Amino acid sequence: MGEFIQLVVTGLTTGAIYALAAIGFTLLWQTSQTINFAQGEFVMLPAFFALAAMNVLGLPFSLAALVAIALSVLVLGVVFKTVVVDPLIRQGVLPLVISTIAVALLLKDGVKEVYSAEAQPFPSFVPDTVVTVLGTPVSLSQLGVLAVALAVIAALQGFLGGTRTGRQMQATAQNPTVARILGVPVERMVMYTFVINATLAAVASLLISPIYLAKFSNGEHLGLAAFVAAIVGGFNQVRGAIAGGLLVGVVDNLAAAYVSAAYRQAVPLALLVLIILFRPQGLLGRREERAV
Amino acid sequence: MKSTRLVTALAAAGLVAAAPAVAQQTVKFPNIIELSGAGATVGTNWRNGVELAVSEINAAGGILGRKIVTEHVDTQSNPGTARAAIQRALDDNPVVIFGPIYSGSVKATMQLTADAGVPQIIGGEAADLTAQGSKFIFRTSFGQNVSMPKLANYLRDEVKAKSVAVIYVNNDFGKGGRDAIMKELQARNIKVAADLSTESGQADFAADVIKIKAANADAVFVYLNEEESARFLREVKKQGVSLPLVGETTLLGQKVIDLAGDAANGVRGHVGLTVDAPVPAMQEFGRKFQAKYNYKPDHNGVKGYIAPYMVKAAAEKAGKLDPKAIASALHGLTITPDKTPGILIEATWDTTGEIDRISFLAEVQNGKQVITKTLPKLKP
Amino acid sequence: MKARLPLLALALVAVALVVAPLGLQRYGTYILTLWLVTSIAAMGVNLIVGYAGQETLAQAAFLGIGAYTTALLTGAGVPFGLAFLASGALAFCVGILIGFPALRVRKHYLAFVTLAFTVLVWLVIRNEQWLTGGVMGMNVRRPGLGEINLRNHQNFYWFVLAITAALSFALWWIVRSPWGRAFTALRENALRAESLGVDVRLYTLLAFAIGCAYGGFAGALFAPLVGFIDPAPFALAPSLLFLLMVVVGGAGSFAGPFVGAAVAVLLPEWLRFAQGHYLIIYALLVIVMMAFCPSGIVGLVRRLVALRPKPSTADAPAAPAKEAA
Amino acid sequence: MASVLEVRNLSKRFGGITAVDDVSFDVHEGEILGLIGPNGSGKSTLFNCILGQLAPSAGEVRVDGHGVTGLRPSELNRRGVSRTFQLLQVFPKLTVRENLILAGQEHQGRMLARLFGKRDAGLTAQADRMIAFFRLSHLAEETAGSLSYGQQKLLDAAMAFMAGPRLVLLDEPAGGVNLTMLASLKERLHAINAEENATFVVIEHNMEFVMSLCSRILVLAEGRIIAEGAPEAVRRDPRVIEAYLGH
Repeated sequence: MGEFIQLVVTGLTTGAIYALAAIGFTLLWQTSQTINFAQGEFVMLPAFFALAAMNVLGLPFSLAALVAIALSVLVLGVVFKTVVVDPLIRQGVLPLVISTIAVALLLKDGVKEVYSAEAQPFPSFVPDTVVTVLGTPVSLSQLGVLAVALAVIAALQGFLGGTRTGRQMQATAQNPTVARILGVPVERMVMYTFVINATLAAVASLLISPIYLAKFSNGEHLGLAAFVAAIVGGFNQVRGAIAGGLLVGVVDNLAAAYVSAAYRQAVPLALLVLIILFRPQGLLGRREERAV
Repeated sequence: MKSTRLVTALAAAGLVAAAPAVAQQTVKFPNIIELSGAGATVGTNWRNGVELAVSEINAAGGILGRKIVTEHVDTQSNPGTARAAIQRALDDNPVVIFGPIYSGSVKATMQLTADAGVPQIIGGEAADLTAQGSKFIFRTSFGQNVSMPKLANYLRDEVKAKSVAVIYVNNDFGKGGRDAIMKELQARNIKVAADLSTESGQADFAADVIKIKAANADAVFVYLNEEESARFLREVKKQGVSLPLVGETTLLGQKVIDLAGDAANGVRGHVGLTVDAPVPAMQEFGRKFQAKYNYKPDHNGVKGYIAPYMVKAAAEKAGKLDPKAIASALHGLTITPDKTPGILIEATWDTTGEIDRISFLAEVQNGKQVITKTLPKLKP
Repeated sequence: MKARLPLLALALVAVALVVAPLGLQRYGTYILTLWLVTSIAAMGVNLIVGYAGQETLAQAAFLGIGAYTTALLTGAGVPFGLAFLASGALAFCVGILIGFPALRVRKHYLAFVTLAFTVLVWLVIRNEQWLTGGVMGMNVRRPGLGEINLRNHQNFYWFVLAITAALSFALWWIVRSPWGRAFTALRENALRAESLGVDVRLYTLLAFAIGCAYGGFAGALFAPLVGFIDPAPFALAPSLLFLLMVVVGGAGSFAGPFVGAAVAVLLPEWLRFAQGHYLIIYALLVIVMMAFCPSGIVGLVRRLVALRPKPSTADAPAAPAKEAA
Repeated sequence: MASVLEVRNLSKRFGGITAVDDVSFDVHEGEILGLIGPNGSGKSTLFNCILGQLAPSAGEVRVDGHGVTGLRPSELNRRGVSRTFQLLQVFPKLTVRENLILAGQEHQGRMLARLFGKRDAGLTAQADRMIAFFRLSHLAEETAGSLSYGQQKLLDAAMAFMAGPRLVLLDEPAGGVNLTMLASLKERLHAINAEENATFVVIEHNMEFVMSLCSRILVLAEGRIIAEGAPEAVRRDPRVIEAYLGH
């Protein structure tokens, strides 16, 4: 039983990070019909911004983390939207999908060529101290990751539900045309979602890199996890993405322990296929009725 | 009269050999290795080792008067790409081919070099590579068929483990090692308490460590690639596991120590090659490598370094730079550091291309690999 | 004149392809053969993406299904011809099986399902060592063809060339048939097509399954070409590259997959100096191309040709179904 | 007079909103029925329910006496019900002739015959007849996307009539079409009704167009039929005037 609880807790920790990536994924989809295949790379990159800031500029980690978030907002938010998404939005979804796949390739190989092909150690906010809670050893860093991720999610939920801008963003996400008629500055709201996505990705990056080590290929796994989390939870709901992220994290851990380590990756994907077959709107998603 | 004859002879030689004469100043060694993908660390070490040795050999006049030119080709850690690259290299009728290091890539390519009759000096350690009857495969390090028995002895005699949890990476390297160690553990009546497969490139080892804790073994045998080893060790520390962690060469390598930090302390096991070995030539190599590339080489750096020296010794024994002659010269050859200093440690190749030399038991203490014991050659 | 010019060009290309290996060594021929095999798989992607307007992220998985089917069958003594057909047929059936549920629901769900499928196939190939050799891979022997020795690289090239020609003709036949018209219709406007009696679900499924079968056929040739197969070339990343190469070449045009495969297979050979930067350049190219010329290189060339003053504009923005490059 | 289409107690609800509320009516062979009503009165939803594009919440649809409720649009089309769309719906990259051939091809032969069999089977001739009938012959080789808006509307209508349907549902055929083109469209629709005894239902906002085209008119408001009758009678019906002015 102790083993089970521990598996669930560690699953929630990684799941919370998946959720950060998955939320951004659904936000982009809702506001701009962007299926971002580079989402994993968006989580991979900010760690290297931080590393560069530390190693090249000689900044301390806390400052470097801020630099990483700022650069992410600029590059993965503003630049990504204006340079990649905006020119393509009229061409339909497929060219945009292709383009984000190319962006993923670009970021991955860019980091590999410019920084390093090898994994880099990455500092952690909280030290790796082990404390014993109720007889189970728990690492402080793990609790720290969980706390930060949940705090960021709570802050985001508070922002979306509790502020005027947040509600305008939600209106934009639900129906841009109606939002525009109601006087919501839709363009600005769309830009905000890209900025929020970049920020969430940067936070996820800073949280996950001490565990994963910073490496150019980290995005492959993270992207897949965020993708599965978003669809399983419900493509059109932020809380769906949160639930999906936590669920995927826990399911992945339990699968590794109790199903088969060799097929652990298969379990979340099987979940994805089942959801598509039997509940295409996702666990918490709203049903969308459309002609054909 | 005498001088005319000399002139005619020179002219004749010139006529026959004028064009190839320029080419004969150099000899090309294609080096087909893992420079990107999962094997990037491994391949980069090997490449730097090769480059260092080649620059030394060239500075000393080359092999049989010919300077070496190396061409590094990336296999992307992919056997199919490796096969194509070797095919391409063979089109130029090379004297020898270096690489690949990943056993899967070696397996995919060894038939090609065997058909072409070109010696292939590999970094692969899978047990069965030398058992396929190729006369042109030569190892630079122990195969798992040699290292795993040594490691199993270590587990039995030094760690005194009655049961062992095995965690391995599910690729050609890890799977081969896992199969080899299983056989050896069984032969020594050591119980396998857990047998955990992990992904190549796996980032999250939380579930695996939890399972290991639950397995209640006396020791853990860790057979993962560098980065995965580091992630695993960090997770072990995070979860407060205090079992003996035992590994083979990779786990005690510098890259793992760099990446895992504190978490690597206390890790121990068998090491085939290391620059921390109590052998002056080896330590000297480590210093030269560090000076040139600014990091400490791992065993793959050593493997790459000795490869050109193997060819040099064999070619000098054969008296010519000819692929078949080099291959047959290497069979049964013992290369000693006093004649060929670049070989670093005396080594012998048998007729299957298997290597024999001394090896070491080691432990990581305070972020450094420390040799605790030297194991003799199998056939001294 | 109008009809004769493409025919003449086609004949020239055919002759060039037939004589190409005469000047090449083993490796050059290998790369050329790899290009043909890649083109076959890319033709399948083009049918799915370019003609029928669906998204597939699974072509490498179908390549794998074909490769392992052929490797296992020929290994068990089945003649290559039979193994080849079985590879395509199996890929077709699997395509139906995964396409059917995916196409019941919304459009992008085919992309999601194929993505999951690719990873699952890769896992099976890797883990079921008793069948596939797992991560250790398996060696594949080249088939014999009566008197002809296909171990010879040139003979094998011509063999693959003949199959490529046959498969190209088959695809050309399909896209010019009423099926092809229906595929184009459901890409352009599925709602309208459905209201005109076009069974959108059935046609989409057929386009997808035929495209998958091309992946299977390509795999059947890939295995004996490389001579060794392991899970790596059938993972998710190569599947994504298949999608990219078709779009770069020109989705929805007949020549597109050949051009795209050339960019993906031949160009890296010529750009060896660029080595690691190749993929970066490629990715940038794709992003720029999507923004300014979503019809790919073929579309770009056609646009450049159309810029030349011409007496007739009849065939300028030709419909895909009319093209026969 | 035989009924081509029978709609019985059809309802469609979206969440809490009832878009179509217990609607029943018949369409008789050879008639041109107009369907009018203010914006949001449920006309298009009704069309989509009849045509299988939306699943009705309740009720039944019969064509020539056979129940077709729940059939998909393509199946319904192959049973002789075709339609046009409110917003322009042609295949812009296909030529005019190809658009028409496409509209006819699924109505003949089997699936495999469409791949392996004879390519034409009279389709081209039929397409050219439709092209000529809608006076588009000079544009037969042009891509549909290069036509003017009005010409595309004609093509859209031609496609709906291509396979000799039992019933055609036209959704705002006059919308956005200029006056000359409108006259020509009306004239052609009358002609096809007279010559082929074609039956159709027209949704239209252009009152003049609908009044002069149709023989009978249904008025829909808030999802219900509030009036039915000959054009002149409907025009004077106070309930109709109230429904239009009251909103």
